[in-house]
Formats: sequence, C-alpha cells, structure tokens
Amino acid sequence: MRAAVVVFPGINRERDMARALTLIAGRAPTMVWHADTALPEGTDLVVLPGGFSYGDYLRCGAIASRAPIMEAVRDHAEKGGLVLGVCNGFQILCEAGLLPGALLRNAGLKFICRDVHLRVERSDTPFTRGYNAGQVIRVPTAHGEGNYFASPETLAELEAEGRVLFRYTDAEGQVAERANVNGASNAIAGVLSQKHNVLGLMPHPENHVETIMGSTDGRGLFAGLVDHFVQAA
Amino acid sequence: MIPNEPKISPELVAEHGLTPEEYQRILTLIGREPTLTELGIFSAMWNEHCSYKSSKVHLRTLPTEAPWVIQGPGENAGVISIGDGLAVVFKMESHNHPSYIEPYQGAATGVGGILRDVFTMGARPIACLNSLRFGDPAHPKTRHLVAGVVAGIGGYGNSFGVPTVGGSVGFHTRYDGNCLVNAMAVGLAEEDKIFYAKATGVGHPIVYLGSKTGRDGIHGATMASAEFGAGTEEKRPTVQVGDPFSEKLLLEACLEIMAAGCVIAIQDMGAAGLTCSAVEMGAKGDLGVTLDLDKVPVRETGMTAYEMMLSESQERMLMVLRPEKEAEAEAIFRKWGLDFAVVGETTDTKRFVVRWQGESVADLPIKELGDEAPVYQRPFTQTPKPPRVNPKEIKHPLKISEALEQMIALPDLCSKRWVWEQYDHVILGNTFQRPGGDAAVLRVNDGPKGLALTTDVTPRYCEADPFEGGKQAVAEAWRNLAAVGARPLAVTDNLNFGNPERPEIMGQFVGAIHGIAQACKALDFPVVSGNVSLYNETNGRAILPTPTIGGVGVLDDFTKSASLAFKAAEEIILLIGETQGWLGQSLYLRDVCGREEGAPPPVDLAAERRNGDLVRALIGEGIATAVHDISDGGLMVALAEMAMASGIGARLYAAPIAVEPHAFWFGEDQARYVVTVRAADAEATIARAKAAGVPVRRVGSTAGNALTLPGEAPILLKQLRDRFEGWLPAYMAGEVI
Amino acid sequence: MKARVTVTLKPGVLDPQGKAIEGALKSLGVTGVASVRQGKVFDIEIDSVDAARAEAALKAAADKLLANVIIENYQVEVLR
Amino acid sequence: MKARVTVTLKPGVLDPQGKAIEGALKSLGVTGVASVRQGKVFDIEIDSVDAARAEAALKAAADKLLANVIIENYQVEVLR
Ligand SMILES: Nc1ncnc2c1ncn2[C@@H]1O[C@H](COP(=O)(O)OP(=O)(O)O)[C@@H](O)[C@H]1O
Ligand SMILES: [Mg+2]
Repeated sequence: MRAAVVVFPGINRERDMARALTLIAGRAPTMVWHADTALPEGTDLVVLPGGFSYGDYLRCGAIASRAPIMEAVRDHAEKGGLVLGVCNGFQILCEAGLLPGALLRNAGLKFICRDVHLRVERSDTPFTRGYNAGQVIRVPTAHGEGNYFASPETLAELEAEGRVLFRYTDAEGQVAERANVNGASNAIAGVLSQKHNVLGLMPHPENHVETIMGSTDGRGLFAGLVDHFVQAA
Repeated sequence: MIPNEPKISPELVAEHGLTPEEYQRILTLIGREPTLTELGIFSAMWNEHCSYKSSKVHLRTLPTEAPWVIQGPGENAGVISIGDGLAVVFKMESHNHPSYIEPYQGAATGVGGILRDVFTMGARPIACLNSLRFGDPAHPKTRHLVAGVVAGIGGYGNSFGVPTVGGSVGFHTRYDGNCLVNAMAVGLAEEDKIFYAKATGVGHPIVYLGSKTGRDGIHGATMASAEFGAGTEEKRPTVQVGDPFSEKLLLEACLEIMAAGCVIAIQDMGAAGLTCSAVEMGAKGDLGVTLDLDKVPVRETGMTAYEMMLSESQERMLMVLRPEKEAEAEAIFRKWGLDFAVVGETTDTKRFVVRWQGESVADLPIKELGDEAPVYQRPFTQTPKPPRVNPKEIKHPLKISEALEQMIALPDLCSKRWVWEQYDHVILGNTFQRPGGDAAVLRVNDGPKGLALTTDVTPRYCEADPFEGGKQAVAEAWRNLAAVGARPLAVTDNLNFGNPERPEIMGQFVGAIHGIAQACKALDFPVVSGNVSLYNETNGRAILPTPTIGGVGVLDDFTKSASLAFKAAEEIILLIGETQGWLGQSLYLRDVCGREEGAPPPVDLAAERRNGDLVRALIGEGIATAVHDISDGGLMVALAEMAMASGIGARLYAAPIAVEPHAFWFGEDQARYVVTVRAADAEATIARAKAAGVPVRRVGSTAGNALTLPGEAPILLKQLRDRFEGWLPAYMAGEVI
Repeated sequence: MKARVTVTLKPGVLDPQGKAIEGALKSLGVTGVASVRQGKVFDIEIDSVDAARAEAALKAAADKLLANVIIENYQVEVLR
Repeated sequence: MKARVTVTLKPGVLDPQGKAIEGALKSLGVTGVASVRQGKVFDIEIDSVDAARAEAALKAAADKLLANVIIENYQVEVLR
C-alpha cells in the first residue's frame, strides 16, 4: 500500500500516523507538503493526520482545507481513491466538502483526552475489513471539537445509506449518553463519503497499534486497508 | 551621540525596580548617566528574575555534577546522558504572576516559554509536566483560576503537539492571592548535537527568527512608555498572548536549520526578550554585539527602541548563523512562514551597542551587564523547629474506614482526572504509563529504553520545616521514579517563595535549598536546571514555601516498569520501609482532626536509598507486581489508590500493637512503598528485604471488590471511587463549596 | 477602509458554548436571559478606497474562508 | 428584546487567529486585505422590555463573563 500523509503547518500527529502505517504496511508513507499541488505517482491512500493545522484558528480545518494540495486530494477522491482523515483530518475533510457535516465544539466545552469505545458498524468497507461488524474497539480521543453535526436530512441520509462507520458506545457496544464523549449527533465518530472511499474519524487508531504499548485495537483499520490493496492487486 | 532624553529621575529609577544603590552602581560602571533605553536594559538584566541577585549565593550550594550530566544550570535547560548517545534536555519554570492576572494566557505562555528553552538546545520536546497550586477552593477566585490555568496549559501543549504526562495540583488558602503555575518540559536529542547560547566568531550575522515584536509584557515601565508611546493610545495591557501554532512552526524550522548545520549559537527570547538573549550570547562568547533595531520585525507602529528592547513577545529566537549558511537558513524559515531578519552582528569590542533610527541608543560593557549585577547576601532567620506530634495525644474522631472515605475526596487527595483529561497525554505514541500513577513512563524512540518523569513537593512540610521539606521534595521525586522501576538521574527545581527581603522568608529559602542540596547529594540526583520565583505574596502574606522538584529517571526496558494498580487477587501486600506513625503535618491530622501542626516527617536519606534500590530491583526482576510510593494520606490512601486503579480490593490485617492504628494507616513516614508480590514469592521477598536491612511487613492480601479492615465494615471500591473521582468535577461545575 | 464581517450560526445548529453561557449568566445573577448564541466578528482593514470593490472582496473572503456556509451565515459591513 | 454584545481584542494584543486568517486570505487570492482582527459576538434574547435595564444587565454580563477585560473591549447594543 502506497500511502501519502499530508503535512499542513501545525499538524502534529503526522509522526504517529507514519509510524502506524510503516509498522503495519511495512512501507513508510510519503510525507507530502501542503503547498505541493500533486500527490506522489501511484498513491493508493491519502491520509490527513491529526493535529492543529493553522492552530485551529478560525475554525478547525478551515484554513488547511483551502491549501493547494487539497485540489489533488479532491481529484484523488473523485477518481475513487481512498482518503482517510483522522481528527483534524476529519475536520479538514468536512471543511473541504469531501464529507458532509461539521465538527463543533465538544458538548462539555473542554478538550478531552481519554480512551473511548467505538462500535464498528460494518466490515464491508476498505477501512473496516480488518474488523467484524459490531465489534467494539478501544482507542484514544484527543480533541476539543469533535461534536459531529449535520442537518436532520443529512443524518437520515447517512444512516439510511450505511455511511456511519464508527459510533461511540460503551464497552458493551451500547450507545449511551455517557459514552458519547463529545455529544456528537447519533454518537457518530466516523462517517463515509457517498462513494464509501473517504473516511473521517475523530479518535486515533494510530495510537493503538502496538502490543507492547498496551493495545492493538487500532491495527484493524490499517491492516484492513493493506489487505484491501493486496486483494485489489 | 547618545541622546539623553528624558532626564533620569529618582522616580524613573524606582519605577524600573532599581534601588538608589543599584543606580549608583550603574553610574560608576558606565561613567555617565544612562539613556532611557540603557536604564531599561539594566533594569531587565538586574531584576530578580534575570540576575538571581537574592538567590545566587545559595543556589551555588546545589550539587550539579554527575558523570551523566552533560550540561548543568546556566544554559536554557539542563542536559543529561541516558546512554546510547541520547541526551535528555529538561527544565521547569514558573509563570505564577501572569497566570494569576490572566490564567489562560499566563499558563499557556508559561508552557510556550519552557518548551522554547528545551528546543533551543536542539532537542525535540517529548513531554510536559506541570505543578499547580491554588488557593482555598472556597475562595471566590479559585475556580476561575483552576479552569483558566488548566485550559491554558492544555491549549498550548495540545496544539504544539507534546504530551502532558504528569504533574500535581494542590490547594491551600495561602495561595489565595498568588497561584503557582510551574511548567516543565522534557526533550530528546543526540548527545553530540546540543546547541548552546555562546556566540563565537566576529562579524557573524545575528538573526531574529519567529514572530514579530509587539508591545507585549512591557511592565515596570508603564510610566516611561506612557511618556514615550504614541500618546493617544489607551493604556496597554501587559498580558502576553501565546501562539502555539507559531511555536510549532518555530520548533520545526529551528530543528531543520540545526540539522542543516547553519547554527553557531542560539538563544530564545524569554523574559526581557531581545535584551537578555543578545547580551547572553555575546557575554558567554566574550564578544560584543551590535543590534540594529530598524531591522527588527514589528507588528505595531511607532515602537521605540526602549519598547523593542524590553518587549516580551513570545515565540521568538535569536541566533548566530554561519555566514555561508545564511541563505539556506532563511529559505527554511520562509518555508515555515516565519519572520527572518538579520538584526545585528558579533563584534570584538565586548560592548553591547543598540542602534535605532540612525542613532546609538545604548552602548554598554556587555560582560558587566551580567557579571556586575548586584548579588545580595540577604539577612535571614531560621524557621524554628516545630515540636513533634505524639500520636497517642491525638484523638481519632472517626473509624479508619470513615476517615478514608472522607480523605479520598479531599481537594489535595482526590483524582486529578478532570485536569489531565484536558491534556493530550498520548500524542507521539510513546506514553506507556499515563497520568494517574507515581511517575509517567515514556518509551524513548522505538524503545526498549524508557524515561520516567515526575514533579513533587509538599509545601506544608516546607512551611513547618524548610530543611526537612526541601529534603522531602527531592526524596519524594526520587521515590516516585523508583516506584515505577526507574533509575533516578537528575532534577530540575522551581523554587517558589515570598518576599526575600523578609528575613523569615529568606530563612525558608535558605533552609529549603540546604535540604534539597543534602538530598540531591545523598541520592546522586544532581540539579541540572531550575528557576526561582520570589515575591509570591499579597498584603504581606506569603505563599507556603514551595520548592517544586521535577525528576527524571531512566529505564533500560520501559515494559518492565511497575504501575500502581493491583494485578490479581490473592497476592501478598507488603509494606516496605519503617512506620513509626508520623502524624505531624499529615493530611489526616489537618483535615480529619482539624490540626495543621507539628514537625513534618523526617527524611532518612540512607533509608530512602536502601528501600528504593530494593524496590527497583524487585520491579526489574519481575517480582513486584504492583508498586506505589506512600506519600500524602499515608498507607491507607496508597492502598486505596492501588485498589481503585485496578478494581481489586484488599483484606487487611490489624495495625501492629506498637503503633496507634490511625497513625499506622494515615501517618506519613517517608521512604515507604506498598509492593505486591505473588504468594509464592512472599517469603523470599521478605527474607531478601531483611537481609538488605529494609523494614518489611505483610499488611494483607488482594481480594474482592472492597477494602476490608478487621472489625470494620468493608469499603466498597465503587463507592470509594465515586468519591475519589467526584470531587473535582463537582467543584468545577459549581456543585460543591 | 475598515470593514466588519459578522459570522453567526444558522438557526438550528447546536451552540454548546451559547448554552453554557446562558447557564453561567443565570448563576451570575444576570436575569431574564432567554437565549445566547455565539458568533464571530472579523475587523478588516482594506487597502481599497472603493466601497463597492471592498464589499466584493469581503464577500469573497467570507464565502471562501471566513464562514462555513453549512452551519453559518455571514454579513458584511463596510464602515468607512 | 434582542441585544448584541461584541467583544474585540484591545489594540496591541497579539491576535494569532487574525494573523493566520490574513495569511490564508492572501494565499486564496483575496487581495487588498491589510489586516484582520478576530472578535466574538453574542446574540442575546432578553425577556425584559426595559432597554435601560437590559443594557445594564448585559454590561454586567460582559464584565463578568463574556469579555476578558484584561485583554478585550466590549460593546453592548440593545436592538429592539
Ligand atoms: N496538573 C497535572 N497535570 C498532569 N497530571 C497531573 C496533574 N496533577 C496530578 N496529575 C497526575 O495525577 C497523579 C496523582 O498526582 P499526585 O497525587 O500528585 O501523585 P504523587 O503524590 O504520587 O506525586 C499523578 O500521576 C500525576 O501525574
Ligand atoms: Mg507518588
């Protein structure tokens, strides 16, 4: 799998992401500068990592979503290429219009860093083939604005089309108010684009990929993607 | 040639925090009346913060050397070797006053400043910690300060992208008018790629990097700037606003030009900005410096030389570059969208010359600016030793279980989860032990080496007996590192005290330093960096003396560290260390019995070392399954924390006959740990401890979901945890007090 | 020339911060507050002297960046 | 009754947000913007019908909560 990780000024989880990709795909991703206008030849997966692009000033992801490289990312997505945005990456994808909705300030108004449980809603996507449908995984969150918002119509559409891929739940996989860390609509932690090739995800699977560090629940995402490209080849 | 407007008046001198004697010294030194800009420069260089004039003679007594120390105090941060060619760079610094004025920005810029100190030396920051002290929770300002300070620390560190992995939070009415915000940053570098402030070579460009200069933080000089400023503009706030985004860019740009070999010397602009950084670079290199202020990037119009020299705008650096690499360095800075300007050069004159609008506004002997700063031997009176409290004379109003339930929800003992969940403590993917334990444990690069980090101090001990309190702060930091299995290597300190011109306060300061020095020597735990914050008092009431210690230790294999959670039922719980039942200055005495009094627990440094060495060995060999040091709240609180962290309870034996039960369970005797071992290892472990001269005692075994004391109803962990976790969120929501 | 762009949340979009402020105002004893919605203002200094051109530039700025039109409305005023 | 409280940074206080927005507008090709300062607005619905009382209450609210008077100025307008 040839992955490209986009580096915007102020992004800070690009190293975490590169480490996870290298570990699981066996191949280091190419780091792509925001001011570039093209992705490396043959890019399979584009990753917009977490962090605080442009300090999260104005709105999270707003300034980055207008960066020169985003045209190339949009092209890649339009051609059906896979795009993964994690945390700030998710915010950027929403601001860029590649995903519906917006990420608002956490309902509790505070930044929250803690492990959360996510239910994987379906396993028949390139992003989740490493998991079973209904599987509950534990991964860290670290964000101040992850409260997913979309109009009622959009939410209904997302649900009807099975585009909600990850949901905040308790350890047993039940949606519960207490488990919804940021107050997201329908407890949405991750959504897909209409063509199922763009995923935005608030928590950080890339921080839970090593047995030695205590949890490997995030591995499935990357392992699944690797498998997807192996199968495709 | 040097304009002499306005005339320097005694008021202007006083306004600059200089005494008449100090002003006289300036006159003697330069042989003429200084210009206003020069007066400003002197006031910046000779204030307490930069010159350490009250503390210098005492700080010199701290041990600063060990074979693993690469750089002790005197640079931006301390540097130690952790083997394999790797160095750890760290320092702690206070931002107390700014945080009291504007908690969010004060705390944020405190974090920004200490991070800069670390990456200025060529290290990539890998962790932050913070030690916070607030007033009485019932005081009307406290909640606002807690909320703002915590949000500010998180706001800066999270955005910058460094995990905040530990710290401490305490409350006491003596901090009502002066909160403490001590921030520590830790970075990693290669041993042979450390950068220093010392300039070398004549005629080399001095380059200004980072954000533009504004009129931030020009205090003490409000009168002067009102006379000189644009006149019509409203009085400017002296609060600095942090910009973590720019600092992140500055980090990446600095590390990139360092790697490209462009840098000869580098110094961040902290307090007193351009003045301190330029003077230090020149003075350290025995060189002169000429600055051309017309080249300084400014973000406001009409800034005077005086203002530019004293501005404390954040996210700025000064460097001496290799002339042949100037263009390359500039390209890197431009790529990161940062300002880059050649603002001066090194000279062989040993003079500090500042030019502005075609005139020379300062021309001073550069070495003397620092070296000739006043040094004071301030008079001090020793704090009288308080009497020892006899546990037999203390009535115990509650059962042990009742007292525990009450104590676990105390502001000083309750869970600080509300705080550290606002800090990204997992970013960079190396946080092996998160906040909530004795010390944070981080993987170093890809392992297996690990680092252990902690901050500690017990101000009420320091107040009662500064010497024992100083010792105790160091001992507790050392113990917290040992409790996770790390080899303690070195410390940074942050000495927070009241007004040193009062002999009692100076006595606290001297006593605490003496204690710290003795403990650091005995434990081979040198001080490699630090910071002094004096004058923390309001209306003549000083803070509790608070010498915060930040400790750093190393593990050969981070996966072999211990954590405090019980691991399994039916393991044997051992108490390591001697228990006399020391109640003086204990939280039990203060908060359950309502008596804040007595001598604090004495620290036997030899016992500390012996006991800690044993515990570390037991961890390394995989014998100790869970470990927790015993500090605030004593044995019972330590056991409760271990149980709550795991959900596994304990069946406890009665206290020994020789010690009063409440003193046994809640006494705060030092050099102690709780260690669990598998039943099969118990006998051998006890024998081994005895052979090593380490007191050891079985206190029970892990079991069930409650803490059970003989003759008392079991304390359900769930109930205990609700109380432990409940207080701080409820307080911050305004639901209690 | 000075201008101000005001960006407010569309009706129906959740405003957790506004809600929190409502609550806080009550506990501060400020009575009679029925609702609070938080928005942003951008005070912009423009080089141009032509008000119509300035306004066009500001609209472009708001559309392209200052507002997220999925959740926000904006309003442009050229002050002088 | 409707009111608006506008909170802006005092002159001279660093505005990292405004600075970042300035840069972004430039790179988006929006020309002629010399400077941007970001502030906040609070649109407040008040039960009271007495404009003077509402204004006094809002001033109190701004002082205590909506503005950080150390670094910010505010302005209260009762609209109707
Ligand atoms: N301000 C803070 N920032 C981050 N972590 C904190 C803070 N305050 C407390 N903690 C964490 O909470 C835990 C308990 O703190 P404390 O009771 O001071 O521990 P100890 O007494 O062992 O030093 C520690 O892991 C500490 O790192
Ligand atoms: Mg401890």
